[in-house]
Amino acid sequence: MLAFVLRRLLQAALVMLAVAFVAFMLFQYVGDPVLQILGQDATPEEVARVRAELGLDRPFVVQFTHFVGQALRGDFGVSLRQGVPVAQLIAERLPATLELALLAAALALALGIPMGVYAALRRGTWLAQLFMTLSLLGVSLPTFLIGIVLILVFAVQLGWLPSFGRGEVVQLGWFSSALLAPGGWRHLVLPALTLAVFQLALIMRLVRAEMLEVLRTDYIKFARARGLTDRAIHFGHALKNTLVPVITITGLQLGGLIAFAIITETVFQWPGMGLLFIQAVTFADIPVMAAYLCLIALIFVVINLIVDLLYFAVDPRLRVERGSGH
Amino acid sequence: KTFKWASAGEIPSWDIHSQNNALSNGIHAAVYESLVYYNSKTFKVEPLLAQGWREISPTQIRFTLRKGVKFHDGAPLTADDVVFSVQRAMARTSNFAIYTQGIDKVVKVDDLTVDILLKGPNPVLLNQLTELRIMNKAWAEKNRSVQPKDMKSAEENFAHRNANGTGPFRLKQWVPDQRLVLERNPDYWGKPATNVTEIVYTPIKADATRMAALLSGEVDFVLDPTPQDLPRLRANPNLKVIDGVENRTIFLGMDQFRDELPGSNVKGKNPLKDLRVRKALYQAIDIDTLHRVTMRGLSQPTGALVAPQVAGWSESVHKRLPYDVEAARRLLAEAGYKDGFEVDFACPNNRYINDEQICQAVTAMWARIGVKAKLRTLPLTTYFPMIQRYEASIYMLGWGVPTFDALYSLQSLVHTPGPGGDGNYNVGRYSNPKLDAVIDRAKTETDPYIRPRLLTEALQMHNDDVVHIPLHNQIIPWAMKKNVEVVHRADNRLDWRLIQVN
Amino acid sequence: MDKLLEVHDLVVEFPTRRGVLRALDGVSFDIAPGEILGVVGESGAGKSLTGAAIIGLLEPPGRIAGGQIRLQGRRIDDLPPHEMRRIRGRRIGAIFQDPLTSLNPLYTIGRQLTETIQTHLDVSAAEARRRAIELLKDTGIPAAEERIDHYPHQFSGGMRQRVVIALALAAEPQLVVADEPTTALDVSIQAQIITLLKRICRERGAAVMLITHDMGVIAETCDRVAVLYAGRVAEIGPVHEVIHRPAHPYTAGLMRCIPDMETERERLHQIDGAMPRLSEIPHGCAFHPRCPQAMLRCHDARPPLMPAGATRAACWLHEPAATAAVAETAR
Amino acid sequence: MSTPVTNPAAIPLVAVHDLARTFDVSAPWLNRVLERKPRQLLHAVDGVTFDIPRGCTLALVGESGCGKSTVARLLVGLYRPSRGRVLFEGQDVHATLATRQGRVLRRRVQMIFQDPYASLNPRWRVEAIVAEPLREHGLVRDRAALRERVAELLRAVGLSPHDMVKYPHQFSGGQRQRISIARALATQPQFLVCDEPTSALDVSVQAQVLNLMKDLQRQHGLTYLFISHNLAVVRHVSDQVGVMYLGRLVELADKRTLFAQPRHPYTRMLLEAIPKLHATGQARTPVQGEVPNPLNPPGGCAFHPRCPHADARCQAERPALQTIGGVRVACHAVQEGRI
Amino acid sequence: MRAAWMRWWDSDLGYSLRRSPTAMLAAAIALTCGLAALLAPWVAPHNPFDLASLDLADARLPPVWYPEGTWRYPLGTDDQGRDILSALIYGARISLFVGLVSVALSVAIGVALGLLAGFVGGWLDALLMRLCDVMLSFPAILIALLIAGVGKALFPNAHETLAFGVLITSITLTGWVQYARTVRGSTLVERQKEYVQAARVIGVAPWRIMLRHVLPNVLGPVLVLATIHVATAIITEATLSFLGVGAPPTAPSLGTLVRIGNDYLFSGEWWITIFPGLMLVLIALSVNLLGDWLRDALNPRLR
Ligand code: HEM
Ligand SMILES: Nc1ncnc2c1ncn2[C@@H]1O[C@H](COP(=O)(O)OP(=O)(O)OP(=O)(O)O)[C@@H](O)[C@H]1O
Ligand SMILES: Nc1ncnc2c1ncn2[C@@H]1O[C@H](COP(=O)(O)OP(=O)(O)OP(=O)(O)O)[C@@H](O)[C@H]1O
Ligand SMILES: [Mg+2]
Ligand SMILES: [Mg+2]
Repeated sequence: MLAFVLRRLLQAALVMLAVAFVAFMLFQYVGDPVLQILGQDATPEEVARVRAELGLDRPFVVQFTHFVGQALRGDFGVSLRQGVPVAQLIAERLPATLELALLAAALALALGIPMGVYAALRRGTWLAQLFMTLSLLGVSLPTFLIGIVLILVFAVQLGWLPSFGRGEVVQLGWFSSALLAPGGWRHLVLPALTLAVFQLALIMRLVRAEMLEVLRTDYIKFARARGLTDRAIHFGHALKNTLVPVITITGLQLGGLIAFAIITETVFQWPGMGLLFIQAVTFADIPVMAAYLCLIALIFVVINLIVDLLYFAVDPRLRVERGSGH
Repeated sequence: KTFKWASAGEIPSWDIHSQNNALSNGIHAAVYESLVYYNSKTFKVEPLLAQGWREISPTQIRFTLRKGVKFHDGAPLTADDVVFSVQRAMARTSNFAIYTQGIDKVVKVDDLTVDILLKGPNPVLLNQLTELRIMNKAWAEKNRSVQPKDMKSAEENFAHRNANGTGPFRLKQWVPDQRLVLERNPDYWGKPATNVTEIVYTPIKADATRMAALLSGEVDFVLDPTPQDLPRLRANPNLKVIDGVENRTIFLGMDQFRDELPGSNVKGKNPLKDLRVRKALYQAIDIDTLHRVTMRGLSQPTGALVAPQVAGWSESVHKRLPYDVEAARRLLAEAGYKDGFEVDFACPNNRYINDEQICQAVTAMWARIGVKAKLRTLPLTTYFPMIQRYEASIYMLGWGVPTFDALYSLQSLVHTPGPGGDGNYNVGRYSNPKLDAVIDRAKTETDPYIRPRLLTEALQMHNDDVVHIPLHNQIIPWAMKKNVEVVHRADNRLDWRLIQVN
Repeated sequence: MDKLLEVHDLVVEFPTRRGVLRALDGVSFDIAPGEILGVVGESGAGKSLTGAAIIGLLEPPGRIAGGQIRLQGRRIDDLPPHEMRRIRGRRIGAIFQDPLTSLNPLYTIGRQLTETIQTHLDVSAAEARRRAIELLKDTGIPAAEERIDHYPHQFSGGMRQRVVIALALAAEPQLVVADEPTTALDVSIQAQIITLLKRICRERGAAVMLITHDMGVIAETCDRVAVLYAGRVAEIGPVHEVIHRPAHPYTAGLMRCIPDMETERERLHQIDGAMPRLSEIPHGCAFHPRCPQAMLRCHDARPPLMPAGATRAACWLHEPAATAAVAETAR
Repeated sequence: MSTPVTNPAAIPLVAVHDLARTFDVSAPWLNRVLERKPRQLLHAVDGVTFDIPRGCTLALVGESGCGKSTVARLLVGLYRPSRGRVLFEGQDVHATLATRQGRVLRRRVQMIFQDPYASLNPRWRVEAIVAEPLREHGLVRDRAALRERVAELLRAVGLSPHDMVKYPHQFSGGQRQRISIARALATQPQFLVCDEPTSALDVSVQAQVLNLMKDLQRQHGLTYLFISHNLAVVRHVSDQVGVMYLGRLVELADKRTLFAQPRHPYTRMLLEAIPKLHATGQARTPVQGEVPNPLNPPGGCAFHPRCPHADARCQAERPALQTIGGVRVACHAVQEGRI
Repeated sequence: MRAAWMRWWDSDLGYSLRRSPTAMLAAAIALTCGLAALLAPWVAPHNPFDLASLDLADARLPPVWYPEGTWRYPLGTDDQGRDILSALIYGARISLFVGLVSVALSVAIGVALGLLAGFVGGWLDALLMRLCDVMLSFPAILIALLIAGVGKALFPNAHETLAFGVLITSITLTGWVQYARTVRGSTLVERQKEYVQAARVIGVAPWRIMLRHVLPNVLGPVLVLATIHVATAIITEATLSFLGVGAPPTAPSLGTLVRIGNDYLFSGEWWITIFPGLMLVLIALSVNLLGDWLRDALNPRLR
């Protein structure tokens, strides 16, 4: 177990290094921060001076090593747009994205799994067909379109929900929550829904397919032969076996949620990391972009690790070492 | 009354001397005031913190400060604050150097009098001073904010997130990308007409969402509504749209330096160096349709490089060459390009109103005379550096004139590139010594009679040579609820003293 | 009524694209309490389907298209699902071929056992666990108290098969349907399992329907044996009779195919040809194309099960009208 | 083996000498280091020696997991041996396979796999399956000739040439097994390794397959290594029988001798466990005790925990395979004459 | 050709297609869109990419059933005076091209690497799977932004073709991973199967075993994944266009049309928004439905 975690951490470090490298490539290619800083009237001397101040005149390798060294200490430099340490910016924005992504994930799981189970068990009923059709729409529609249509319907036409922003927040230590603030949920509904739709559809289809597969296995047949109740068979035996692949995909998708949040956050002016990132892109705010990439990679790595540990919790076959148990 | 408004951008800092950003300059003006300011209706410079001024010599101007003005923390405004603030704007980490270029130093005469000493005669000093806002010296010293915030360093001064000005509003809360709240300053020295007690600003980047926020009533005012939605907004009984000509001219520039254009099928020569070709391109543009369809009327077609508010503008330079496809074809044929030619064409896609659509439409119009423009559109972050590397053959640019003086444009756009900001955006690298000479004379000419003539002459020479192909002055629409009364300003900023919410 | 299970004229069909396939066609047999009935026949003859039909677990699109199944005189083939569920496990237990895939890998065997017990019997959790341990001991699993909390993958193949048996017996059913319970195992484990099965039947008085390819196992274990061919019962009777005096030519052929330990032959006897596919079962007796004794009649009419000595066989040779003389030539 | 080679017919076609194969089943390196576990080696086959004369059949029997399939795979070169050699007509098989001669050898040694369905590619037509070895070895190049040869092979195994266009799933188990035999015969091999070729079949189909194999042996002088756990089948097909236990050969004898007079206690127990057809209702005696863990085999004679005759020597010392009364057997008790 | 078609129509797959009305409908839609896109120059009433033919005066005309509508532009025109119907057909051509090519590339790369990893195993396997991990950390959007940046820096002048290059490369770079993983998993299973060992015993070279034996048997799930991926690739392309890393503005793809249309959602000129969106959803939906059907049809247990 310990060895497993250690091995994963080692791999994670490699993955992170690769990501850092790519992140660092950003410095080279995405826009020129110097012109952004100095504005249009800069003289060549000024440009050279700022270039030197930012360390952009040094060789690539030196810059990269410096970057990794700083990044390891959590120092990603200063946002060129806001003049604030990037780490601080990210810390401010992380809660908003996390809250949104977690809520969307919860929504996707809480609705997706039962809908998938239903669609598998009641294959052919009209409700199951409806679920399947809706899920197809969910995977076919681009996120931004869904978001804007939701705004159009619920904010503009019906006026039920706000169309942008996060509203008031409640501070809980470093974390800030809109959900706990009075009326805060109203701000969360539309973005979370938009973000969840794709995942929901995916999870639902996945659960259905897996469930159908599991329902055909011998142990389910044998469980039936033992006369167990349908409840016990479907939710005790089948669902748990279904969960193993669902956990993998969901884990990866949660990371995807955070990445997808870029679009949702832009559409809803949700003050999270995605918005930060996209604004950094329009400003060529390279330190922010680099930090964002590294953070996303870190989140992926952590989620992968958690997924693997969850595997251990769910599937006893993985718990024993190979070779023993004969 | 609370006034809630939105636009796409966000201000980078509350430090008034850190970033010269149009949006933040406009917002800062609610909290910090400058010595003089434009009158929102006439666009004449009028006194603000300075009660008056007088020219002691061409290079020494004496300003008398208004009495009884208090900063938000209660400290009175003194000459020390003015000296401190102007010097602060001249600091190395400040981005306001363009507004202090001509200033040699600032000297306190007495508690309510300062002298500004110039390096040479400066016809646009007052215009520059409109953007130099005044900060309290003692407050800045107490709160480690003597130097403007350096955006490249993590070091954060107090003034980055806090404000202490003399303006009609005080900073209450600023959460970047979320909300900016200003509240009424009860101790304001003036008697502003506004009935607003609180101003809430939210940046909303996505166009559709911003419009949705207005339509759903979540904001009262949108600074930058999307042009295609205007007919709808105008038709909405709860909303209204007001617009006015912005002091910004959109034009196309052409590479007139290279001997052969990269990406063109014409080898060995540069067709854009040929005046006939430039004229042909000009005359092939159906500006009226562009105005009517693409801009939906939100433009003022022009043949000049500057907007009407700008000194040097005249009816004659405003007149365009006529739209005439036949003439264009003929000119091309005369120049030896009967079948047209291929040329590279670059445009920004998120900078000017409808920039991408304009370029597409122009591409289509040129296609009719056989000029095959290969259009590429880039976001402004990559576009501006790209054209400054002289990589575009034909490019789009919009030039605003904060000083309301045509020299600003002529020097940057037409003068042969050189030191001191000459031709810094002449990215077609046009060079005409005669024109340069006229521009150079205008730099020091302060005579209110001769100066405009010089500028007009330069603009006319520019037109005669078709250095650029002017398109139009942008008309900026503002959208708001019916019950909101504001004054539209050509610099696209709100005058906080005049907002009414009924 | 002294019969535990009666299957009468069972028909199982698969509707497919190219028409309806009849996989079982008029299968009839019965099992008495405490009896072990062996079921043999060529691969695809319908052995597993018969078992599945009895426990009501035919996989769709398969369906019972005719006939009756009675358990202690009560029809069970038309019961609604929830009632059938109560019979499964409680009154009819089932054992499938593959011990590895029959157990849910995610739960301890203890949990699977107590779950089954508690579904059918009204006992406390502690009592259920006690019984589970008992069952494991009964099936010969050493250190049952400890191993009850292990997961299926921690057991060897033979032990897993024993766990499956324990599960089938958990609610003390009166009938056990065992579908090839030893095919995957080697002789020594096979012997253990068969011994176990027999002992448990003897001790608990349960009846067993044992499906297998292995004639040795049949001979050793069963009281009676049914021979299936192409979805029909070819012959049914006491095991000794069927093995030593088969009445149906197919059975006879089958018995002669077995390589035996005593005599030595250069060539094994074989039945030429292959069983017809379901879509092209010939008219009349399904075996007639391969039958050395086929008569004209076999082409036209399908023989019913007829008494033939101590057994009953579906063969016109044993039609009462047909004389012993004909039967004599068959020998 | 030890007799000097004088006449070519006396050379056994296949000679296996001290063949061993271990599998490394250790945990990954980091786990081993952290948990201080040693490397774990599984001795699947551990020093097996036998010959098969031309035209003869050697059967291997033994419990599941005792290494029968591993021996088979070693013989056809699917695994490389950890120790020992396999000689085919005096040539080292694994050395030859590495050289240009390897293709010729491939042609001469073929294998029939246990599962008739799994060993046929489900997406190929029978024609392609049977023709593959012919094409691979360039034996027949012409399309029509290839077809003709495939038809001939199918006829040889009792299938119709019309079956060529069908897919494997359209055949019965016995027919599938015939297809794989036809494929194995395509290159006209001299040596055929058969790994439980009939265990999935019912008796009538089994009889068909076994008869076919015998016919081929008679007609073409094939040599077989035959693996099965059905002793009745073994008795029918084989000339010699080797009994394996935990990777080792414990007894190797002529078929008649072995069945009439088993020497090794394990062989005896195995024969006891055979269900007897003609003694209906009679219980048999299963082999006692649990199957040992191959990763951690008992010391000394691996069978001693289950052996009724085991003594102190059996626990300590591993018996070698010795010829006693014409039978090769590895048992202290037999060698000492205790049984 | 005809015979092959008839044979297919009569096969189990063809039969199950005939049996499923949704699949038939989806196939019909997909076929129509595909053919229209393929034959765009002959099918479309106008050539929307021919700039000289555009008339700005015709911009934003409504569909034909409105009083101002004309049969010249059955579905109306967009802000440049482009015929929406023609733009849709040409846009679908680009979108389908990008979708199909990038999926084909993803499949090719993913299947090749997955096969290699599964078949060769060892360090190659470990290396390739770690590579998958790295790729998984980058959403397609980020990759696209990166490649666009790098590409523009490297080839500042190759813009039109570059846009497609960026799209295809970035979708491919993020897409191959799923195929590699699936194929590797199946290969590990197939490799153990006896027919592979049988081929070895016959003496078939390893790479031929890989291609001729293993590949056809692992292709099933790949096929299903790929049909779904086509739809997601088109959507990804649309999303990338939304972020401004898409097709050039003078030759808009379906995604670009949707993005442009996005600006007209509130303006009343709904046809600029709705038709491209509808077309996108229709294509995605039909391809997805086909994928769904194929998954069920290829599963013998469901047949
Ligand atoms: C002298 C010619 C000018 C040039 C070459 C120029 C260039 C630029 C550039 C490259 C940007 C993008 C950087 C940024 O977003 O901050 C920008 C932004 C902007 N400029 Fe200028 N500018 C000029 C004059 C003006 C004038 C005269 C005004 C106002 C009257 C103005 C108003 C703005 C505004 C509102 C923005 C957007 C600010 C934001 O989004 O943060 N510009 N300009
Ligand atoms: N889902 C199905 N669709 C069509 N035919 C089926 C289906 N399931 C089973 N069959 C057919 O039913 C017949 C009987 O199958 P069954 O499984 O009962 O055979 P069996 O006697 O158990 O054979 P084996 O000894 O191989 O297990 C076979 O011919 C088989 O092809
Ligand atoms: N590739 C492998 N890696 C690790 N262990 C293996 C491998 N192949 C076989 N083994 C092990 O080697 C031992 C012998 O296996 P083998 O397949 O030869 O047995 P067998 O006698 O053929 O058994 P069966 O009768 O079940 O087929 C077993 O314990 C098995 O787990
Ligand atoms: Mg069966
Ligand atoms: Mg084996």
